[in-house]
Amino acid sequence: MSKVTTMRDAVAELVRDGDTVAIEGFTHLICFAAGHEIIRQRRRDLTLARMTPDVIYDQMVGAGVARKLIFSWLGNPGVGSLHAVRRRVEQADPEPLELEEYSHFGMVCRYMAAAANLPFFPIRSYYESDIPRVNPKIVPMRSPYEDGTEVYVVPPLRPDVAIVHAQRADAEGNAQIWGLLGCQKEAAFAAERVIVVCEELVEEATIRKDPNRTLIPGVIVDAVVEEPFACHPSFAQGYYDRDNAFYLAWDRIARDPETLQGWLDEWVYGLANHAEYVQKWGDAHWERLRPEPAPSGEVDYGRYR
Amino acid sequence: MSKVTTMRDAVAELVRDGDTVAIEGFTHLICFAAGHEIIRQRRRDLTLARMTPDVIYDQMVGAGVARKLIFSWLGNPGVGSLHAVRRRVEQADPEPLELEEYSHFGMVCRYMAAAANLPFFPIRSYYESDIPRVNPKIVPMRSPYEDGTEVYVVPPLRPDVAIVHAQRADAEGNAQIWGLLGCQKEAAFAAERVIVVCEELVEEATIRKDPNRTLIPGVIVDAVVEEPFACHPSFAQGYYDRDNAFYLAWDRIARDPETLQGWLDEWVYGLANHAEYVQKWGDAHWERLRPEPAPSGEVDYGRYR
Amino acid sequence: MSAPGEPGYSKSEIMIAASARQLVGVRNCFVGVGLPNIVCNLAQRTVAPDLQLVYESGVFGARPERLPLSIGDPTLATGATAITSMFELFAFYLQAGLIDVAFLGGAQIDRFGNLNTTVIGDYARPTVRLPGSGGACEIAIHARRILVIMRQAKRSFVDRLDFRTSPGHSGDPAHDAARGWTGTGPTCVVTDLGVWGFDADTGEMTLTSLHPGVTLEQVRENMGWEPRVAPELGTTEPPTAEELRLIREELDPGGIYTKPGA
Amino acid sequence: MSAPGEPGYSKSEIMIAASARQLVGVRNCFVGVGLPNIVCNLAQRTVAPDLQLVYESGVFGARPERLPLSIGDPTLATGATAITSMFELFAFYLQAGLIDVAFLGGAQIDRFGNLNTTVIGDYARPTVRLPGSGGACEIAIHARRILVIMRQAKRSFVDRLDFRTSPGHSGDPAHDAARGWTGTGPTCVVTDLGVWGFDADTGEMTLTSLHPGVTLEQVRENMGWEPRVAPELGTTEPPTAEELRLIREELDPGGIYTKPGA
Repeated sequence: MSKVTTMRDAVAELVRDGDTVAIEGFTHLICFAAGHEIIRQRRRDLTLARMTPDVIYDQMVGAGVARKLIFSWLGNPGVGSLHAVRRRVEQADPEPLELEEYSHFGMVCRYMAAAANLPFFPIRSYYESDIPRVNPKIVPMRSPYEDGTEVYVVPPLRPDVAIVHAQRADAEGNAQIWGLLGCQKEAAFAAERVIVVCEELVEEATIRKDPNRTLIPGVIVDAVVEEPFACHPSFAQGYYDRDNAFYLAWDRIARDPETLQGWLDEWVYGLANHAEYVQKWGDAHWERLRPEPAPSGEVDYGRYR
Repeated sequence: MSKVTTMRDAVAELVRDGDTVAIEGFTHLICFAAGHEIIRQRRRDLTLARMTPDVIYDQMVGAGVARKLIFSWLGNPGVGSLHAVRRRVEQADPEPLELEEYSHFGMVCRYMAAAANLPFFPIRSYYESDIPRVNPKIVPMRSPYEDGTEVYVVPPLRPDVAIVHAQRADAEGNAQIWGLLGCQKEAAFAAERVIVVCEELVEEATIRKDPNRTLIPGVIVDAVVEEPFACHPSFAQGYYDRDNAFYLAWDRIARDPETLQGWLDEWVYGLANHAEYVQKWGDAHWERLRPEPAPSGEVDYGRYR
Repeated sequence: MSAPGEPGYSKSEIMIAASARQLVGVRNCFVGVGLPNIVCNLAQRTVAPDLQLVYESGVFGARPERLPLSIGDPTLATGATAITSMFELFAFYLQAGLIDVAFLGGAQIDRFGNLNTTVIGDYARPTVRLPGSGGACEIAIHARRILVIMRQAKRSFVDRLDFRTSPGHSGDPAHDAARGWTGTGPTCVVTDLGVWGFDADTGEMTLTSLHPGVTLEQVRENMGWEPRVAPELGTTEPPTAEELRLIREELDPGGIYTKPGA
Repeated sequence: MSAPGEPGYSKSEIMIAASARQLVGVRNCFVGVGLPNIVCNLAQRTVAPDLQLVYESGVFGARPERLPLSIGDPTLATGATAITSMFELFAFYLQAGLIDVAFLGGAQIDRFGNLNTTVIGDYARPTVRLPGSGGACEIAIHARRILVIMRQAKRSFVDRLDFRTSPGHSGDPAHDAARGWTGTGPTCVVTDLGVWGFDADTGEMTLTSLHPGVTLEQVRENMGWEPRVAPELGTTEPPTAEELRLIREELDPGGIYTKPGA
């Protein structure tokens, strides 16, 4: 059954005001195009979950779609701060932003608990840290065995929607990812609804040739969107590089609320969809970001009949 | 640093009397050659851990190397019983065999707990089952959150030695596996010492071409043994098929203790190593088990410089 | 293949056909080896064309090119849509409630669908040591529906299990509902004599149809408690010619699981 | 590149060189972005040829062909020996005690090596909202040794943290030993002024060497407590010509992290 749709329809149908939304991807495969479409459709009161609220969440927070972040590291990686987020947290400008924070492992384990339908997940972290003091969801627990080891537990995080980007997927949503895996799989299995965005929509036969490469199975996927360069300025391993210049530029853009709004007007509200965004950057831009080839080599599954 | 050695030396150095040994592999990649070498070196008092004690553990139990099994499913898959195991359990013939049993998910989670250095691992299973009644290591626990959901927890299982078979590995022990993954990764990370056996020893460059394929990293590996057809009568995806005729034949062999001892004399004690075993079966046998090719196709990681 | 007066199909074949029809419209199914495997493959070719086969070995969306001889047969891996570690299969698929239907069986079943695959006799000194749970205990708890395929006999349809490996109904539907499990437990038992459902008010196994030529007396003779019988006891639809053709020519051409007496 | 009378290397460069020498013989290291990344790459080319670079992003045995601009740079993935999910990296590698050395830093550090990367000011109404823990909290607990690279200033070397994100020593070595963590906590702090160890009896940061040209007075002026100084205070070995060449020509040719003032 084909689940192929457009980003506009996927967001319109699956992302609702007030939802908890996770656009995951650890540096790699961050689906900016989905964030832009959520901004464009002017969703409100979202709780945005992500290990590393990145420039995309700064853009979404700046655009006013979010009331809360659930996260473990808040920054513009390799550059500095997320200024729109900081304005709301430090000065309630233009309004407060609720924060619920964990460590990286705590965030991963919250997704893990939800993905595995567990009421809690134990981790050895948070000892002698102030984090549990400011986040009462992180609770100490003792091992019931003789050692009595103390762990902390975190509760399941079940986003209403997870949006994960893959290099390739078939029409049913079987998605294959290589390079950094982040917590895409855990976030997708944790969520009520899943949108898979991909660089290339491929035949089911391509997926079936290498089933061990499938990170996300179609059975949990609600919509499939083919959207090349959807991760820019983040990257897709083997397809395009991280656009570091944009990460640096964002630092300047986001420092001033008016500049930020001007950027949103020009690059999000002023464009109908991601295809126009790709066109606006121009072919030469994408050409510069394209890596040389580095093929994986093949393995043989063997045909048994 | 090369860790390449022979099966004889790997077993001699890393498997000790009284050890808990896990030869894992769910139907796929069961390293029979390692089990045979342990029999040949006449180890004693081993605790054998495995989700599915298969013909290899029946052979090892029949040969008298084991005093205990930790497991979740005890049988000759698709055929029937493990007769040597049953004789010891049902009739203490020639001596008792201690059993410690779980469900599949419980076994996997015991490895998982050890691999992740957790004092326990929670699962939703065992409710209203008699299994926890006969295994006091399976303990009920309540979620500390409002829902108060009851789970059971299992303790870490940390084998002294895990023996995992891979299709290919480099000299440092970086091992790549495709097809059924079983709980090889969890068992390897759980163990104190790890022996990687592989169909093919490959250059590090082959591994580095497809890092997402690496299931077991060299950092946890103590010895690497290149041993083609080491899984026979189990199989190696893409290399050879399961030898179902042998699984059927084992049912007959194992029913009678003398026939079983005769088989061990002829196929284990009477041979110096696995190469002789391969030779004894003969080329035509291996040719019959070889599948037609079914290549995975390649992906592109991209060269970024 | 059949003597005069015999029905033209084996006991295994009618069990397979009756079971396959339970899968109408099902999205995915946890497949066991043997009969359940043939059942699922038959359903995929008849009443459930979109049925995805999920194997406990970690294979999702398998497309086997031959009859798998075990749930870990290499033919299941080649050409599947996804292969996962056992941890992920049990945690993310089964425990998370993604599995619609699973097949279980056992050496003993009681009137509430509880199953024993562990021991006959005392646990510490068993008369017969059986395989144990495998994944059955958690499958019984998490799969949305459980189908059971078992031959009937006094020693297997028992008033009291020697060991409860996998939980079924408790006999108290209010208790069952309060358990909060993702699964609803056993919904159908297909035997060599008939087809059983479970009574909504008591959770008790209830005979809904007899296979052609089977009498209620034969059913009673082959079980350890007085059976509950549906008010409108029917006759099981025999395997169609097409179902028999698929079983004999495509799914089990060697008759490993389906030849008379198998 | 340097004016007369200046040392011929930047503050970043001596920090990098001094830190890299801490990695003699180390097997693997959890690498951060920026200076720690250059430190590890320098060590790999000098004192620790077998050093495996492990990135929090899930990359094991990376062989970057260019200076990674983040811990998730695609150049880290291509040609690595293994890539794992974040769950596995944190659970199987870090929490399991497989990581020998990790680098941490922060906006504030106290005399026992506790670190703050969360807020300046009150948590609920911060003056400055910092990134938060990332993996630092668990890294501090599990990596066998923690190295800290930070510039010294009164506002960052503080008597009392505004928020303890990542635990260091407690000030009571008996307590620390009883915690049963796989990690032993911070063992070295490299600043722009000198190199610090930690006193075995008290767990307190102790100045072991001053960088060439730096005075103890400057150190005192740039921290918020009275420093403990090793009885035999040494002078940090300046970067060698070869170290400077590697940094400037191979590891950070654009001077992004190492140019004077960076």
